[in-house]
Amino acid sequence: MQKLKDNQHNKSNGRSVLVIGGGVGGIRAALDLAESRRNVVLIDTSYSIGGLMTQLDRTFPTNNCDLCTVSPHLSENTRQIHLDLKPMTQLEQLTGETGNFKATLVTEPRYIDIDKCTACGECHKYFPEAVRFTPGLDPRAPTCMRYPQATPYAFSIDMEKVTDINALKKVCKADAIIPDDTQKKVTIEAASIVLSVGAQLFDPAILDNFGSGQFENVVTGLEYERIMSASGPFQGDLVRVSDKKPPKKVAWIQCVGSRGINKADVPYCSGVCCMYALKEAIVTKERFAESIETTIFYMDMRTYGKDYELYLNRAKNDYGVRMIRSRPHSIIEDHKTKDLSITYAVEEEVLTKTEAFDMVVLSTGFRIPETTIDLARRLGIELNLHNFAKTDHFNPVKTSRPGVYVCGVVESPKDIPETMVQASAAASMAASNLPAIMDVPESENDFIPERDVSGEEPKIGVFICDCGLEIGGVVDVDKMVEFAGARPDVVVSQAVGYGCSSDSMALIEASIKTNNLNRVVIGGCSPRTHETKFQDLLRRAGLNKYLVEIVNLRDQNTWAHMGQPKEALDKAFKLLGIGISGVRKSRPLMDQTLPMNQNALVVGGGVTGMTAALQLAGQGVKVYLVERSAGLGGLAKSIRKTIQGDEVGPFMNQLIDDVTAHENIQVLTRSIIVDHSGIPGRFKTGIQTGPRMNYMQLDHGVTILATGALPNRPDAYGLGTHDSIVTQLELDVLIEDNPEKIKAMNQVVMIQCVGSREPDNPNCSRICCQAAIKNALRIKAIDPDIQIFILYRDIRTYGFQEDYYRKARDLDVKFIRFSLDNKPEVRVENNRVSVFVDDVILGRKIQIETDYLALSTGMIADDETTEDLSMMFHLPRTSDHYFLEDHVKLRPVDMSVRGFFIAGTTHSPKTIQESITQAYAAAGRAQTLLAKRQINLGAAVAKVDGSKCAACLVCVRACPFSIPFINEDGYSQIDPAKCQGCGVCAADCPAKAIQLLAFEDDQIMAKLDGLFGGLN
Amino acid sequence: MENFEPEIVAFCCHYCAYTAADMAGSKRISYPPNVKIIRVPCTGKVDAIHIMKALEKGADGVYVAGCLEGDCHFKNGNTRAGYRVEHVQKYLEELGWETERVAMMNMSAGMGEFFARTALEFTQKIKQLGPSPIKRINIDKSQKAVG
Amino acid sequence: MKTQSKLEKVLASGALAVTSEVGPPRGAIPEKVKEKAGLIKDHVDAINVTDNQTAMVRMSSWAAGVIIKQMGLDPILQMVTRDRNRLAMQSDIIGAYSMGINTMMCLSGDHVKFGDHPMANGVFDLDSIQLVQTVKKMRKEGKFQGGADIKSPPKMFIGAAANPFADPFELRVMRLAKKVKAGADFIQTQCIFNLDKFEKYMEMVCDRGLDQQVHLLAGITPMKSAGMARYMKNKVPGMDVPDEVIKRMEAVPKEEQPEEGIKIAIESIERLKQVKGVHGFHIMAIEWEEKVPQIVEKAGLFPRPVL
Amino acid sequence: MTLQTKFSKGEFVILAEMNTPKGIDISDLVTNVRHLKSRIDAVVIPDMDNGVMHMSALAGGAIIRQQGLEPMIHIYGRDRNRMALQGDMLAAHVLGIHNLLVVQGENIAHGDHQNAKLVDDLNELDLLVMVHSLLKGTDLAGFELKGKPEFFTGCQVQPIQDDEHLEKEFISAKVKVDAGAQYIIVPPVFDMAWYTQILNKFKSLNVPVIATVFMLKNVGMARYISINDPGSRLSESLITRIRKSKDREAECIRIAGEMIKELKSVAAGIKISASGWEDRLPAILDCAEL
Amino acid sequence: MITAEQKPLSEIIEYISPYDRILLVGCNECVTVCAAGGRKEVGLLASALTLHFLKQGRTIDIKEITLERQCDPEYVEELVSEIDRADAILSMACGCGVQTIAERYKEKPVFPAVNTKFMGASESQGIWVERCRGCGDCLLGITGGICPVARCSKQLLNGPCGGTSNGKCEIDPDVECAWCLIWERLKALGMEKRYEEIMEAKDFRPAGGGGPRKIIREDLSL
Repeated sequence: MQKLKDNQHNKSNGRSVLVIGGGVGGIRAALDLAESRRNVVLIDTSYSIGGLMTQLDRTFPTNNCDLCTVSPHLSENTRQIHLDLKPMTQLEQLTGETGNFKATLVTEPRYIDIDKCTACGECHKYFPEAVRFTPGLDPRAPTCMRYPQATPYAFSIDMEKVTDINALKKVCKADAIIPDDTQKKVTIEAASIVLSVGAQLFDPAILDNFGSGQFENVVTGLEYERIMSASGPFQGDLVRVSDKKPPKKVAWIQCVGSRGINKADVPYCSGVCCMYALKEAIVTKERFAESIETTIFYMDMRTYGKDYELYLNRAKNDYGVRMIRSRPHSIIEDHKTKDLSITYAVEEEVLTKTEAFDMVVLSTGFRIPETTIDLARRLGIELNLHNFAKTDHFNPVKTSRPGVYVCGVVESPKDIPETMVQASAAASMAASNLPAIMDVPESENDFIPERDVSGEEPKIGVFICDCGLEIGGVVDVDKMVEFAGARPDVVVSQAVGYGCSSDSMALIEASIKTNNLNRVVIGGCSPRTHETKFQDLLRRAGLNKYLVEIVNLRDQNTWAHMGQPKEALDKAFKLLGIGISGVRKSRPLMDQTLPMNQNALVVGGGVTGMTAALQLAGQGVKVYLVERSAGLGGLAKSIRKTIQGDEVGPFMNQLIDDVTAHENIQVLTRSIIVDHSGIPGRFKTGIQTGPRMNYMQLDHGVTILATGALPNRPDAYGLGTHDSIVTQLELDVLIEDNPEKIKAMNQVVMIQCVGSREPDNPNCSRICCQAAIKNALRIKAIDPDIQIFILYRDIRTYGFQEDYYRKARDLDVKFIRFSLDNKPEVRVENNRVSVFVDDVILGRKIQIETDYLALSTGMIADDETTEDLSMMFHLPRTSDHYFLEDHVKLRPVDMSVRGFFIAGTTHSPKTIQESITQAYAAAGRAQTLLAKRQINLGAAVAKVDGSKCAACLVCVRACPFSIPFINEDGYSQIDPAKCQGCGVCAADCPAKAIQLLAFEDDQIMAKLDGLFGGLN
Repeated sequence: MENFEPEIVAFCCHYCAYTAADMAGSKRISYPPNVKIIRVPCTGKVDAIHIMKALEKGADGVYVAGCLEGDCHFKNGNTRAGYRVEHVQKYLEELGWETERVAMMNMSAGMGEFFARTALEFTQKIKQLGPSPIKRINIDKSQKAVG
Repeated sequence: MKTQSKLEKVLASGALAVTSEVGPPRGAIPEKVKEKAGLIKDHVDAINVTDNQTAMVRMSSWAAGVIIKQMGLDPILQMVTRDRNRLAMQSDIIGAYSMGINTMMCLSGDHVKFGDHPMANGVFDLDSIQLVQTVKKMRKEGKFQGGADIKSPPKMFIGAAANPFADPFELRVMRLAKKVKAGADFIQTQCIFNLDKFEKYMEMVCDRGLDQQVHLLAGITPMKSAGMARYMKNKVPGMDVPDEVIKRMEAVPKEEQPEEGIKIAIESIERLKQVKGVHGFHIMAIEWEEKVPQIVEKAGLFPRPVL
Repeated sequence: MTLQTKFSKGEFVILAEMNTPKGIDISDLVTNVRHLKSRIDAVVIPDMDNGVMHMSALAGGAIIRQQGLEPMIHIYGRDRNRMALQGDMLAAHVLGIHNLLVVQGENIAHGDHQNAKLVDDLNELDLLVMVHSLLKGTDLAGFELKGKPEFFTGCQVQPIQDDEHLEKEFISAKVKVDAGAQYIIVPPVFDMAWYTQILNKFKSLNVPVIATVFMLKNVGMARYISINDPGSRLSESLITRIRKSKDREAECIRIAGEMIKELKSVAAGIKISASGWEDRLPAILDCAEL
Repeated sequence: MITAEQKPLSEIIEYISPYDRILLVGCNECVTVCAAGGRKEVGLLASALTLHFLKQGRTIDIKEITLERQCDPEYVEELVSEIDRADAILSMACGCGVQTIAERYKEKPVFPAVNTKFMGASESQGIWVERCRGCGDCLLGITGGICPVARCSKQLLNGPCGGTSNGKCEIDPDVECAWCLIWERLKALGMEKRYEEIMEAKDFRPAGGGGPRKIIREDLSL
């Protein structure tokens, strides 16, 4: 946290955004803001941030290890100069208004000085009652760090569990323990508030039928994650709690506590449980044993997200996960074996069935805890009937109180990608109450000028941390100091205690100056976490930041070899040898920079593109809004009402007016993109515009793709052959524009999944279930006597849409299920439309004559357009032709090419509200780039020595990014602005004409020499 | 040869293997201290010559550890590194050295245990093979001198 | 008559010519040559003597030819450009002619890779067409390839090979035309199994009027077994054995397969006799010379004309 | 040999359209001209085409002249009155610009200066009359000029959708020819049969008929034209062809090249419009084997 | 480009075993491009040799140097400063380079470390194929740009032999039949007629049949 203090002055010159809650959503929002040079205060009641995601084992759909994907995300945190992280802190009071809030924050005592704690774990070692964080399975230790990459990287103490505080104080060599730590209260000025406190997971113990809490082998989904996790109670072995034996048969029960009307149930759908149950089942088979039988009991499989249906198909077809459509009513435990038997009924059969399992996982959903309700009251925001934050229908991150925004599960149940999208959207909205980014000057680094060390003989200073006992307790620091001091060119060699503490940093800085050092070696912990810190120290001391080498004495030596002190000392010598030899060959390097172009190109003038354009324009960004048709509006212009009953038309007209009138937005209709070049931050895109296709080039720093999707019109169920067979979109218009015609109807049939979830378009279109229910409810509102039949495969009214589904059932809308291999049949006889369908429950085929047949056709990707653009912009697409984001979980609006963002239905099918949210998110993410005046390209780039180059083309062919080319002078040229720094070309070059800066061959050779005692 | 402690160089990529090694440390998982890591941005940067030079300068074994197949941060650097390791193995074969003295490994950043296990297995293998032929001759000589 | 060749005479008479071949032994065994030639002596007009066939070292073709000549028969000297340069080839031609050999085939020869000296250097100083040209020049102009005059030039009746089945098909007739233009008097073809394709080829040959300029002897090989048929289809480059032929061979019991093979050969001859431009047959009974008389007789090509 | 002589000798004439820059950086224009110098007969310089402000065509023409190529500049009545136009024409002659193409100025509403004041003093026919008058040595007010300029002047016709439309445009073209137009440029059509029919019809006016080859750039653009310009008759199969190709840009260049090849026997010449991709013109000419 | 391939290490070792100080010379031209003798390969070979001799308990002094071109005397002259410190020279250049060095430094043994293979072109990364035999009398103008001398296994000049099948050469189904390629190309160029002309017996003097070849440009020579 040293850095935060150093840069405290940065914070005084502007108000902050207060982000409440340090889960992935809060972290994302805070990082987005900090990256766009906005000051942020991030508070969390916990000891360290990370929230729910850090407890998960792996995440779908890639089944990646979460820790790996989340940890770089978290450590980013400490680098942000605009970010003030306050763990164990709550909001007490909020006064004032938008742009000018005063928030009173209360921080609980941690009893550990974060600045001093080095996370050595000594305290933990001596109080080892429970090391791991394993909710529900292990008690919490008195001192705790939740997981290896915790942020802040410091322990905390639960004073209630401490018996002898002096003993504890003694073991801490860093003297970080503060026994008399007290609660602290501060008031900060905030322009906006972002609420991202998430929700709790439902505790099923109060349900008596499933035995949760009583039967050892009944666990919740989260407990199952912990059991599978490598950092969990069984070190990553999947075993039953009762006998620690691997299970052979595991069952999942869905919707435990959700979608219910019984005691303790909530009526809404928690949205995420279907996917996590599928993931847990797949991971069980993938990682543990193919032979473990996995069964999921479910009501509707709600795999409505992007490519989620493919995941479901994989679970069923590739992994053989068994799916039973049933809601079991009880679990009984065998007292001896602790096996479990589940009793359940299936629709097709009269009798109930009973089946035995080794383990049962209860898929529990989200609940808003009392603490959140309380917090909402303090924030002065309204909650909806389910106690989630009530938000604007056309801006789901905006609460009832201006200036207060929400994201993540506290807004509605959702999964990680959607939380990330909302977080970026909330950050973007929050920033709009601050001065526009274009007007915020970039803080100048007040570093002294770099000293020119060329021509100087190496003068190396070696500074070795003992890191308390972490290093010094295993190896003799004095001996290392002595060893290092005897190496050639080393003029200073000394121990510095905790090298990363502010005292030591000051000492090193002074030593560099007084001894005129020109190279520095730090013996301490991993360069992964501390290199930046010491690089900054060098800059402060007037040295180029690439003249420091960090020797990993702790993480890769004393920690790993604590039981072998002799060997560890020997290895420490060798590692120091590597570092000292290496640093002698290091050279001052310049980070490559280019000025950033601060214009944005938004492709697509639908609701998404317009929202994003407007949001950016409001921040002073010049926006080119390129639309291929003659007018703005896109698909949303043909929608009349949302399921919540809001009129879309007036909203769209206002949006179009705002966009057209905005001085920072240049609307280019009838425009086609034809070429593209440049690097992130400096793109050049050619368009043909206007009726005569005039060519022009646009210069821009970022690109937001919002090209949308197409309404699907498959050749199915007689669509297009009869006036009464239409799509839901057409029905929506008819209801609004011609209610008389509706009134004249007696029966209406709707068929779901038309052209979706089928082999040639396997994914779910997500919007059709709610669209059908929306239209059904509106028809019922016109005339409750009209009979409505909805033929469906699974009803996917996720989140609060479930309320409307229930209402439709209450209003006697008939839901009839069919399966993919037994689809309904449509016949037209005597100009009358009839639908034939097998009723599963009745067990026979029924005929429904209908006045109107509405087909839920959903959306389909605009293959032609996304293909064209993906080729020009070099962007990947999914197998069903939507754009593919960089990381489906953590970077859902960023594309793999930096500077490109996607939003709306060009990403995947979604509702207007979801598109708007993503538009704000994309605008927010774009600002993180646009906020920069310079593009820093780093220093590790390949450099060609033209005099050695044989122009053999090896680099041209080997580069994974196609950067090198043979220039006019006949040798290879590598644009440092484009080079990614992997070094493949340098390794392959047969003439050894290419060097990767910061990793030059002579430096690697020097390191080998250092290791083997030779002197280079 | 009982108490032979081999010197092993591991070229680890910053993004995966190096992080995995840190992870092993933070979990206090022990592995042989014989393994010394040299950090590279990507295993694609590791040239055959780096491996050869390591052997020449005195390593008894060298391995290159990169990201899992298909997970390279730079698309295919780890695959290319694999080819180069094979190339070095061909040289060693021609020279009559044990090709097992060099190896390619793949792991993700989170695989701390795996890092430790492979480090152990590789060290054990090199112990079985004994000192590098370069060192062996010196040992033989010194023994002869003594004898 | 351009030459003293018996084959030329037979062809000039308008009769269907019949040739067959003898592979010289891999050793100094003149008896072997005599024995093989003896088997077919009454049933053919001339006997090809192969030149290091399949790139294996054998008794030199001109020497074996001399032995056959001494038997009172008519050898056809085969000569491949693979093993000798233009000097060696021309000297051999003069030598052979001096020993009474007046008919020859100009070939490029199988690649050394297939033989027992794969490490040998393939010479290929000339290609087969250039060899034809060279022999023609020797006969017609009385000059060596290099331009010097020949005292008493050899008058060889010049043959060349054609494979109607190798790729590219459309080039096959053109290549034949080139050989004719270079001076080939007669052509022996590769073994013919795909008669449909061959007839198409001959149509094209006649369309170009080549049948008026050269005598074409259709290559016939009796197959000993279905295995051999399959081998020729799959392993011998440039060979076209239709599946029906293989099926037909497979359809009969193994012990009857040789008979079936001969039957196919005879049927082929019967059919090809009708084809315009076919002036005779070259029967290549590989290591099966004893069957040649039977084939010739049953195909109605016996007795041979006496000129 | 001037453009006019080439036409009279029946040579197939190749014109390339190149815009002046929106700004003062003429390097792209000059580079593109240099790459094409020996391969084309003249460069057509539009003047504020599409209602988008650019450097004036007169200056563009002078630059082309400096580079040793023949310029052909657009003249139109939208932005200038008869005084300015006549003055510019005289200047054109002096600067060595002798080829004029009389066009209809596009609607200002589609351009980048939508608030500009529309002049429209002279229409296309008036312009032809004006040029004719200048050629005779008299200005539109009847005053005698000091020295007569020389011009080779042509006209354009509008996109043609169907037979009826063709008839209409034909009559309008006839009037223009009667008023002094010495050649006709026909807008792009992608269906060769239809294009041939159109070109043949105009041939009967006994002046050279020049076809326009419009370079497509990707599927999006082809799709746009197929929807918005029915007269271009851009077929679905052409779009599919671009989509199916491995390198779409190369395919678009090939398509343009093939069209030129076919037009050689139908038209007196072609005008290639690469709109912004003038650096690809040499590749198009390669494909057209010119 | 001239292509080459490193010799088996055992052969190289045999050459240089008698010597203690080796000058290992690379070439920055063709052999660099075909990854046989550029700076990188020089380094690798030096390292491999060092490993070998260290294993025998011998320390051999291997000095690495890569010349711009080994076939030009001026560049070879650059070795002068090193030559006295070497007992033998190991050249990684093509045969031309080896000989240029041998000619200049007569007192030192020079050994080749590579086998010079052929004049080839790069088919794709890491693959080189023979394209020219340097016959001194280029036929490509009449064979559609495909050389029958270099690419036909029998160097036939008048068309494919009878062993072609599926467009492949009889000696190896992975090798394209040069004449099939030529024919396709001639057809594409509308030059089928060319094929019908008989190509006369080749004059092998320009191909080296007349002894070592030489090019003299009098206007350039001094």
